[in-house]
Amino acid sequence: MYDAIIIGSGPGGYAAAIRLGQRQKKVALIEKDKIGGECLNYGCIPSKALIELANSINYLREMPGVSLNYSIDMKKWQEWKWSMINRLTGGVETLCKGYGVDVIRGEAYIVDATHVKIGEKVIEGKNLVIATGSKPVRIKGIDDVMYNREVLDLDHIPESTAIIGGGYIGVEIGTALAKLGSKVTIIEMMPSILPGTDQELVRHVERRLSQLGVRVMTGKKVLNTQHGDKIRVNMEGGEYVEAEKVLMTVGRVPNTEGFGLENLKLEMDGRFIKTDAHKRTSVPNVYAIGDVSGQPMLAHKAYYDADIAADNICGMDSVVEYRAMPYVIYSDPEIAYTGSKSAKSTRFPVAANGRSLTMNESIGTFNIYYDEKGIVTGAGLAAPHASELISELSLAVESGLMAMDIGLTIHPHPTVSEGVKETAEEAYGKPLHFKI
Amino acid sequence: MYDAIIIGSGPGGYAAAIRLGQRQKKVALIEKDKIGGECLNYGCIPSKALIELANSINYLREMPGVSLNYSIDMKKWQEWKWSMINRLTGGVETLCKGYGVDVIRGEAYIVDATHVKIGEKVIEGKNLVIATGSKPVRIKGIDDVMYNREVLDLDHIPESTAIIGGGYIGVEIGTALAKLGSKVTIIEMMPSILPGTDQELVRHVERRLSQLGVRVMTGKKVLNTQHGDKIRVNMEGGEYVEAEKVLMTVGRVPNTEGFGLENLKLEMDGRFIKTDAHKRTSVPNVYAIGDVSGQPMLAHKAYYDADIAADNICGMDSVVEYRAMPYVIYSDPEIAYTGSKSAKSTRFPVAANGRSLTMNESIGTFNIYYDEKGIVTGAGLAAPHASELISELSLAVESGLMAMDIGLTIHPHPTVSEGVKETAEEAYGKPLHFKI
Amino acid sequence: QVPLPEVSGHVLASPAVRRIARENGIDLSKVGGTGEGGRVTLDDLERYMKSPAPSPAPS
Ligand SMILES: Cc1cc2nc3c(=O)[nH]c(=O)nc-3n(C[C@H](O)[C@H](O)[C@H](O)COP(=O)(O)OP(=O)(O)OC[C@H]3O[C@@H](n4cnc5c(N)ncnc54)[C@H](O)[C@@H]3O)c2cc1C
Ligand SMILES: Cc1cc2nc3c(=O)[nH]c(=O)nc-3n(C[C@H](O)[C@H](O)[C@H](O)COP(=O)(O)OP(=O)(O)OC[C@H]3O[C@@H](n4cnc5c(N)ncnc54)[C@H](O)[C@@H]3O)c2cc1C
Repeated sequence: MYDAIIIGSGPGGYAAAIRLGQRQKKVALIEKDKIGGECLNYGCIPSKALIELANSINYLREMPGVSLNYSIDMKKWQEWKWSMINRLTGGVETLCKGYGVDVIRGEAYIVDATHVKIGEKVIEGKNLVIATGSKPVRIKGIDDVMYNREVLDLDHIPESTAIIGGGYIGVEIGTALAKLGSKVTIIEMMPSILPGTDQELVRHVERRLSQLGVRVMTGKKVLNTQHGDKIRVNMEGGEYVEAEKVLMTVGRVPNTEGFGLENLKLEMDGRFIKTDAHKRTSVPNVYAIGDVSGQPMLAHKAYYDADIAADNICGMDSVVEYRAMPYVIYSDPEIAYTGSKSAKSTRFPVAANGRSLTMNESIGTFNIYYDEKGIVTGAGLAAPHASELISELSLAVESGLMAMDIGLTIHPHPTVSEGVKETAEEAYGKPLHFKI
Repeated sequence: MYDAIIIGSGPGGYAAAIRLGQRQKKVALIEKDKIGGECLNYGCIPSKALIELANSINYLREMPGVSLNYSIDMKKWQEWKWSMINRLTGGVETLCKGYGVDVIRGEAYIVDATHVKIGEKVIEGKNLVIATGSKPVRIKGIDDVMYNREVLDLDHIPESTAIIGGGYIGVEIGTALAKLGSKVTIIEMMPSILPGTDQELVRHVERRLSQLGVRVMTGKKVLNTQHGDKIRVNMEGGEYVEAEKVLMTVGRVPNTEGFGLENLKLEMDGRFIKTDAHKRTSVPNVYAIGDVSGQPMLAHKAYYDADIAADNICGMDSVVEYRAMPYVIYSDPEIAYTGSKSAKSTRFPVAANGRSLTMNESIGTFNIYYDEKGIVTGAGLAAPHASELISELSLAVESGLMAMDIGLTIHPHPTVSEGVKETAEEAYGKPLHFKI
Repeated sequence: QVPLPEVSGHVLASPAVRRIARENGIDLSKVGGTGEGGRVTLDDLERYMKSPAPSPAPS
């Protein structure tokens, strides 16, 4: 009898397993594919490795004085990538085992709230944690396309790539492929790429995409694909794009079918499993965490969910209660935002930040939101290293700090973080390096 | 009659000018060389541009699958560098003028506390701010060497470089030159490079330097140099090193001579001008800020001094009062530390941070110091992007936050900042990705 | 993706203070904050836990 059975070993599942193992709970972690889930194997980790490679190449190509001749043996690079991933996922598995977790390979099938079958074997648990993640949306008629797994496993850089869907995954990978020499077209149905993200931040990315020669087509609905010499992507209205490879990234849907979930008769929330603030489903002792349990479908949200579920399984009354959920997009420039908007805001341009200029970067903005008392409620950045900078702002939001707390803290020179400081200064005074 | 005369337009001087101008004070800013001082023209900014270039080259050279053939026309690169610097310094000058500052070119000579001569012209001011910065230590007999200006203006990468002095400037530039293909030897008199920096952090840099083929000689006193085919650096005990170029970076001394400073009969503090917590010297209405006024000789400390002096000149009673002075070294990995050590500390290895692995980086550590109540007092990082990460920790120290505040704040995945979060977690619980 | 939502009112306190209060069954809105903007600090919470201010409604 396990204290908890966890289905799926992505960021949600493996984190829950480790957190429970750390508190001496007896846990079974079931995975049908690779430990680490979508994120470590086919998502966050490999995409950032590819982006890092592309950024270096492109930085050197754009740098005056540098003559660059390079070739990339993508097969060899993929070997490196997988060895890097295996180091990570191997580490996760070792950690799980170190905390006494039984890692079971195989497809889980839910019999009832306390029984799960893996092949012929049935195991029993007091609690059940569903962490089955998500998969890409597929559309009939749009065939011969790559999804995130295939594009991240490419054995060569396609001469041309059409990307259906200009969400963060499409933009991240599209930018990287363009920097690596592919002729990229991004096709988005909405009026703008990165729908849902502040247009004030997105426009910097649009500008950069156009510099990089990426063709962005917005407000275009894709009807189907046709396989010829190249692949042809047909849009409503008769327009089409031809490309060697087509990547489909129009969204992700939770994995809720084919593993007996229906036997639990859980309440749903659209396609997601409905959970309360404790990450409990409508059935006692059944939890759902990560992508399967609702937006935002992000790895650090899965980690957070895992902490909450593990606490509750251990008898602690923990609830989802954050004031700052960070979003990061590894576009060029990187976009990161956190917290919430407010009546007041300040702005500082990346072009006025010395450290950015030393990187040959000058596109982007720092925005901080604060209330009448000067307390920081959120921030939005489009800047080099925005992904790393956003946590100072999340900490400020979570802790109820004032913009002045950030502005009076000495930030080292020369760093991009000085841009954050100067943006904060504008909330109560004037920044040093920018005059409105 | 000016409200203030400022001598020197480095980070100290120009920031004081802008801060005073922002409050409608009438200011004269005198500069004999280039606006922006040592930092923007010959220090922080160009060194970081060179390091960025070197890092990209080296990352690609070390990346499996990538075949790299490149050449760098350093003359063209220097043109880019200077255009980038001119954009920054031009921006600073425009800002100064926008705030009504008179920017005066020429060498200032102090007549008395209220009168300064530039050539034949004498100007009068109610307050005098000395921001003359510092210059490299020179030693008789050690000739034919480059200092920071010359090395940052190189028109080619030397086949071999000997660096006398393993402080942060020597290590930063030595690492960059090595990555750009020079055979580098660093000679340090003390038992270790980066004297004064926590050895716990330094050892990661030593390890990386050795991977990069940099020869590090410690405990060696240099006697003199001899010019032959190459330059020969002779050490005590008969040892010597030969190299195409020699860089001398054994420290910096404040600029206190040759401009009439003696006429003020200021109290000194060793070679520095002595100042109180208001950045006032021993003579009324005379302030000293930046490198000339004491350690640490860092640009962000000069900015901070400028704020304090400007406040006091404007009649506000501001004093030097920080809990977290950040130090950043752009070594490989970057080192950054802030605040102070404490009885308790936690540690997390860079090798357990996913984002670092995607960059092909795994050397380094995150350390956080905290007191019995769990309040963060300081941190030391040797990690990718440590320079950008340290500000979250400075903010925590300045604001009296607990390690738990950092640990409970959601940090986005995948980022190096997750390493900071996990280090904090160890102060009250357990990190997710590391088991001691 | 979800855009930045508009902000709503809540007790200002750092995550650790919120967590410690919750673990001890303390309603933070009853603890007077002495920090900037009425922020409840760790000291405020500890003081309250030692001698809860006379509050009208016992929980
Ligand atoms: C290309 C790409 C890039 C991304 N980049 C980022 C990023 O930079 N930052 C970020 O925060 N997020 C990113 N994401 C999203 C992130 O990957 C997900 O939010 C995260 O993986 C969700 O974790 P999870 O644990 O809920 O599910 P998953 O990681 O999807 O893991 C679910 C696991 O469950 C297993 N499973 C499913 N059903 C069963 C069953 N019946 N039996 C056994 N095992 C089962 C699956 O095999 C899988 O391993 C990215 C996603 C993609 C596709
Ligand atoms: C290679 C190198 C790298 C560095 N990297 C960093 C870093 O990454 N981060 C960091 O924080 N610090 C760094 N520093 C240190 C930083 O440059 C100094 O701390 C900073 O420049 C100090 O600013 P300042 O205003 O006191 O003086 P300075 O920048 O030295 O400026 C003084 C100015 O005064 C002028 N002047 C002097 N006398 C007169 C006179 N009589 N009349 C008119 N003008 C006069 C000079 O011409 C000069 O322009 C670096 C230094 C070097 C050399």
